[in-house]
Amino acid sequence: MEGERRPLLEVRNIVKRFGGLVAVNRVSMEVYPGEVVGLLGDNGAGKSTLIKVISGVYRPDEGQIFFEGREVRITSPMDAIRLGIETIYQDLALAENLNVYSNIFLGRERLKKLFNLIPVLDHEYMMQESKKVLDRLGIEIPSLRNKIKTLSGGQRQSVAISRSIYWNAKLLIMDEPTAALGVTEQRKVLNLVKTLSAQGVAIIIISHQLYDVFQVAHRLVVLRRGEKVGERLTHETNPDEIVSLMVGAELVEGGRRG
Amino acid sequence: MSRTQLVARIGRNWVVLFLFLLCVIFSFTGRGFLSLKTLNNILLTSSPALLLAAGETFVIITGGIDLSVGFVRGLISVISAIVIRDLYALGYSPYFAIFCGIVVGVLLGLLPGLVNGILVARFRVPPFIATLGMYGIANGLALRYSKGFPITFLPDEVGEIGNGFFFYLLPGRLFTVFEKPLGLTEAEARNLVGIVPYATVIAFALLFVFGFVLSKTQFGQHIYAIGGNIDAARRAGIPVEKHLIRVYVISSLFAAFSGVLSTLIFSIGTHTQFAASLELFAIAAVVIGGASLMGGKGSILGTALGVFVLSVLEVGFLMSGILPFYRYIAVGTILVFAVVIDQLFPEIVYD
Amino acid sequence: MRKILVALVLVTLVVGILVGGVFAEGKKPKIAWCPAISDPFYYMIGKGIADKCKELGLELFVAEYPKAWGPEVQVPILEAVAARGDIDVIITGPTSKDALIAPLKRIHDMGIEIITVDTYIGDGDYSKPSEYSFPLTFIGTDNFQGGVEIAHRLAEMIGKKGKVFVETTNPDVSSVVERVEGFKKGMSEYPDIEIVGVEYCLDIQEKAQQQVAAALAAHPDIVGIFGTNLYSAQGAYQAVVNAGLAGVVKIASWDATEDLIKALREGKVDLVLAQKPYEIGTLAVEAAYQYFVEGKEIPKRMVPGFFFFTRDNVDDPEAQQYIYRAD
Amino acid sequence: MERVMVGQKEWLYRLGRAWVAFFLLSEIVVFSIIGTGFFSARNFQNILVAATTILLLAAGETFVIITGGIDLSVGFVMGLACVVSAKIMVMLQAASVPQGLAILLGCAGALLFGLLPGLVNGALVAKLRVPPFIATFGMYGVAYGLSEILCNNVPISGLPPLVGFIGNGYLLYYLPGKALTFFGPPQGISRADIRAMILLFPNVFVFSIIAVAIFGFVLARTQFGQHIYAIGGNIDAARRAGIPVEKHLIRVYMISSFFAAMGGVMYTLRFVTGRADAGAARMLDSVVAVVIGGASLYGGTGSMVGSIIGTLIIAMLETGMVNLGLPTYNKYVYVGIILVLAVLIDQFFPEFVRKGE
Repeated sequence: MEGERRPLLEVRNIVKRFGGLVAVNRVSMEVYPGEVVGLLGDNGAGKSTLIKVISGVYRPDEGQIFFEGREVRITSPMDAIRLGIETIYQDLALAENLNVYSNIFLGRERLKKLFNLIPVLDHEYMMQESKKVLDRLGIEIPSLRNKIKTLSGGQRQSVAISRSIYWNAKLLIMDEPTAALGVTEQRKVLNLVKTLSAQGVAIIIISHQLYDVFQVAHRLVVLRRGEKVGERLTHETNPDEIVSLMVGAELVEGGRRG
Repeated sequence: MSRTQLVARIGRNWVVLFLFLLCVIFSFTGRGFLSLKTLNNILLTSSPALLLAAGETFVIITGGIDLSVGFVRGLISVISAIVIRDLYALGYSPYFAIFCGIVVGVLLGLLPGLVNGILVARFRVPPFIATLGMYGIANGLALRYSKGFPITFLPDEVGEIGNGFFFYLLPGRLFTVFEKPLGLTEAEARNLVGIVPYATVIAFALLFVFGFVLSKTQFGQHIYAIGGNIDAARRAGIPVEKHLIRVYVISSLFAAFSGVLSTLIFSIGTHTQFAASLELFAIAAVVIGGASLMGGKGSILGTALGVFVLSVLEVGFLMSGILPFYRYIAVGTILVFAVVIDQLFPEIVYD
Repeated sequence: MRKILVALVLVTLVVGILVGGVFAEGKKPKIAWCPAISDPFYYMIGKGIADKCKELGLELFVAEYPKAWGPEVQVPILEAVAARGDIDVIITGPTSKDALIAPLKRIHDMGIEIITVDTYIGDGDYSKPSEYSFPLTFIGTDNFQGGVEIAHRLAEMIGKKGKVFVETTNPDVSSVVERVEGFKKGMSEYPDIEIVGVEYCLDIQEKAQQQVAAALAAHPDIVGIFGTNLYSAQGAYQAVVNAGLAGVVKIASWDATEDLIKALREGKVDLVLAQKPYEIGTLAVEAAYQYFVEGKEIPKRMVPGFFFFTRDNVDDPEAQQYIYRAD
Repeated sequence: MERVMVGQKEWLYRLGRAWVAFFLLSEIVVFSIIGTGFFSARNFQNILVAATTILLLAAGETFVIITGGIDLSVGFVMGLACVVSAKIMVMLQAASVPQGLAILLGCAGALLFGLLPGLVNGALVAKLRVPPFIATFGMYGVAYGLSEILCNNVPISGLPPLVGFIGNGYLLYYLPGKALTFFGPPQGISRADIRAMILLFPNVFVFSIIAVAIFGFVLARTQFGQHIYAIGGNIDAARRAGIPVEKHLIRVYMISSFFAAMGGVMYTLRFVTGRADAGAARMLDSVVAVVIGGASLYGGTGSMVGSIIGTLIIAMLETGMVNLGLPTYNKYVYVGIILVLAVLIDQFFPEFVRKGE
C-alpha cells in the first residue's frame, strides 16, 4: 500500500543526544496513511526517544520531520497534537474523576448559551458526539456518564483513543498499548487498531509483545543502540528474524528497502 | 569535592548560615541579646516547641502530617496538671504527685497517635483529615477538663523543676549546682544567671534518642522508605501499616512530652487557646529544617535548627523592640523561601 | 436527588421562618446570663445572679461560659439565646466596646432588654441618647478609680521610684483599658516612677507569663508590676517567681481568685484588688426585677465598690466573702 | 481499588450519597424538638448570619480543594480585608466623605485588595511549584502580620454608624397587619410591636449567598469549573488537553482569597470594627465544612452545595448546643468525629456504574 502515496509522516536522519550518549542516531522512517508501523527494539534501543521526538517531547539535535509533505518543527506536545499526531501514553492522560464524554471533550468542551447569555457546558451535545465516535470505532461502554475511574484498563485506553480520533488525529502513537491488559482486553485493543487503520488512521505501535505487533502491523522498524538496523514488511518476515535484529545476533545486509 | 557539590552543600545547609546570621544581627540590634540569660531564655522557651516539632518530623517524613499535636499537647498539659494538683491536694509528696502527673500524661499521650495511625494506615483516611478530627476531639476534651481556664494550685516544686537550672552563676561572686544560692540580696537576685535549664536537657535527651532511632536504625530507615515510595516499601516487605501507626504514636507521644514540659515550665495546666496553631509552627520548623511535605526527607537536627530559627526570631524581635507581628511575616516568608531554596539546590551527587 | 434534599432543607428553613415570631412571650421577666468568658470572676457574677433569681422567683437561663474572649465567639451565643424567644433580659459582659454595639442593638430591637455588667459598650454612658445608650444599665466596678488607687498603693510599696510594668489583656475591652488609664493617671503623680511597658496577653495566662519574663529580661531593674486581671496577674507573678525575684519585684493584682489570694499569703503577690462580682450579679437581677415588675426607672450606671487584700487583712473573716470561688 | 455498584437504581444510590443532607435534616429536627424556639424565623436566620463567615471561607476553599490544594491563609486574609475595609472607611469618614460612599469604597477596596494574597499564593503554587500547604501557610503569617501592623494591635473602631445598620439589618421588616418596610424597621412602633415584628433575609446573608450562588454556578456549569475538576483529577491530563493549568490555578487561589476578603468585609459590616483575628478561628472550620460536604483533599471532587451543607451542619450544631445551654466544647469533639466519619463513608461508598443511558 505504500509507495504510490506520499507518506503522512517522514523523519529523516534524526539524531538525539543526551550529553555523551547518542540515544537516536541518524534514524529515518516514514509512515503512510492507514498504515500500522511496529517500532521494535530492546530496552534502550531508542524507541521511546524517537517517539518522544515525533510527539514533541524532545527536540532533535539533527534531522528533519515532514508531515503531509511539509517540513514541520515540533517544539512541544501541543504542536504535535495540533498537527494531528496523538500519543496514547501508558498512564493514559484521562481525568479519572470525570465521565467518559467529559474526557473526550476535555479542554475543548462544547458550550451553549444559557438564556443566550451565559456560556455553559452542553452535556447533551458532548454525550451524543462521543457516542457517535465510540460507535464508529465499535467501542462498547455501558454509559458515557460513568466516571473513568469505574472503567477497565482496556475501556480507558479506548476512551483515550476515541478522544484523539474525535479531534481527528491522523497519526496515533501507541506506547505498549497492550501492556497490563487482560487477554480479552488485549484482543479488543488490537481489533481497535485494525479498525482505525481501516479508517485511514496511521499508527506507530511500540510493544515488547512481538505476537501482538505481528498481528496488526503492516511494517516493522527495528532499532538497536539508537540505530535503525532493519525494516521489514510483516508478511515478509518472522519473529525469529526480528528478534535476531533486535539483539544483533547476526549481521543483516540489505536491511534497508531500496 | 567539586565546586557544584560545594555550592549544593552550602545551599542545603543554608538554615545554619541563616541562624548564625540572625544571631549576629540581633546581637547588634537587641539590647542584651548576646548574653547567657538570653541564651538560656531561648533554650528554655523553645524546649516544648522542640519536642512538638521533633514528633511532627517523623510524620512528615512519611509524607503525612499531624495537625493534632498542638491540642494533644494542651490536653496532656491539662490532664497532667489535674493529676498533680489532686494528688498534691490529697497530701502526697509534691515529687510523687509530679511523677504521677508525668507518667499519666505520657501514657495518655499514646492514645491520640494510635487512633490517628489506625485511621491513616488501616482506613486510608488522609492524614490531614484524620489528625484534624483528632485536633477537634483533643481540643474539646481539654476544654472540658480545664473548664476553660488554667489548672492552678500546683505545688511550687513544679515551677522549680520546670524553670530550674543545673548551674547558677552570680558573676564574679559564687557558683552553685542544682540549688539556687540562698540568702541573696535584692541586687544579687537580679544578677543571678541560671545555666543549662533542666527542661532543655530533657528535651535534648529525647531528641537525641529519637534522632538516633531515625537516622541510625532500621526502623528509621523504613520511615524514609515509606515516605519515599510507599508501594516500593510495601513490596520490600516492610509492614507499612504497622509502621505508620507507630510513627503517629511517636508524634503524639512527643506532643505529650511537650505538654508535660509546658506544665512544668508554666506551672499551670495550660488549656488550649494558646496551643492553637502551635502545630502549624511545628510544621513550619520541620519544613524550614529541610523536610518536604511530599515525604522522604527531613531530620531531627534540621528540625531543631528550624525551631531555633523561629525562637531566635521571636526573642530577637522582642529585644530589638520590633513589633511582634513582624515575626509572623518573617516566618511566613522564610517558610516559602525554605521550600524554594530547597528546590533550587540539586541533590549532592558524589562521583 | 441531592438537589431534592437540599430543597427539602430549604423548605424546612422557610417554614421555620414563616412560623417564626409566633412563640409565647413570658409574662414575668425571664433572665438570661451570657458570660463573656469562663473565669472565676464571671462565675462569681453568675452565682450572684442565680441566688438573686431564686430569691425573687425569676426564671434563669444560663448560657455557656465561652472558652475564648472575643465578639466572634460571644455574638453567636447571644443571638442563639435571644432567638429562644422566651428571654426578656440578657445580662452580659460585652467582649468589645465597639464590636458589640451593633449585635446588641439588634437583640434589643427584638424586644429584649440588655444589662451590661463588668464591661460596657461605647463609652459606658447610657444616660445621654446615643448609638449605644439602649442598654438598661451598666453595673461594674469603677475601673479607672481602681487603677488610680492601685497606682498609689504600689507606689508606696516601691518607695515612689523605679520602673514599673503593666500586664493587661485586650486593648479594646473597656474595663481593663480604664484600669490601665487610671493606673497611668495615678503614677503620673510620681516623677521618679517610669512605666516601661504595657503588654497585652489576650486573657492567656502563659502569654502573660512569657511577656513579663521578657520584660524582666529587657529591664532587669523593674521594681513593680500591675496585672490588670486574674490571668495577667497570675501570669505575672509566675514569671517573677521563676525569675527568682519573688518579693523583690512588687506585684499588684486585680481580681481576687483563690490562686492570687494563695499567692498573696505566700508573698508572691503583694496587693490584690477584689471587685464585688457577687454584688454585681445580684444588682443586675434586682434592676431587671424593678424594671419589669415594679416598673421603676433604674439608674443607667451602678458602681459596687472594691476591696483591697493585703497580707495583713487576707485572713480576716469578713474579707473572705470577697474571694472569687470558681465552683 | 475502586468499589463499584452496578445497576439502574440510580436514585437509590444518590439517596445514599446524599447522607450529609439527611444528617443536616435530622440535626434540624432533633434540635427543633428538644430546643426552645429553635424552630423559628429568628433562630434560623441567626444561624445563617452566624454561618456567613464559615460559608464564605468554605466557598473559596472549595475551589482550592477541588484542584487538590489547600488554602490555610483564608482565615487571616479575612482578618486583613476586615482591617483594610475598616481603615478605609474611617479614613474616608475623617475626610468627610458621605457615609454611604465611604462604606462602599471601603468594601470595594478591601475586596480588590483581597485578590492580592490569592495572586501570590497562586503564583507560588503554580509557577514556583511550592506545595499549597506551605505557600498558603506562608501567606497566613504574612497576612496576619500585616493586618496587626495596619491596626497596630488595636481593633479599628469609630466606623460610620450606618455600617452596623447595614450589617445587622434585614431586607424585609414585616409587622403583621400593620407595616411592611424594606431595609429598615417602620418608624415609631412600640416595644411590644417590635417583638411581634418579623424580620426577613439578613442583609449580610443575602450578600454572601449571592456571591456563593454565582460561583457555585461557575463551578458546576461552566468550562472554567469543569477545568478545575480536570486539574484536580489529573493535572497532566489537563495540561495535555491544552488547559492553561498555571493560569487556572492562580485564578483559583484568587477566588479563594476573594471569598476570604468578602468574609472580612461582612465581619466589618456585622461588628462595625476591624479586627486582625476576625477569621482566625474559622479557617479550619471552613476546610472541615468542605470535606464534610464530600470534597476529597486529593482533589477532583467536591461541590458548592456540599460545602453549604457542611457549613450548615457545623452552624446548626453550634447554635443548637447554645440553645440547649450545653457547653460548646463538646461541639469540637462532635465536629471532629463527623469529619472523620464523612471521609470514611465517602471512601467506603461504592462508585456508581450505569448499565446504560
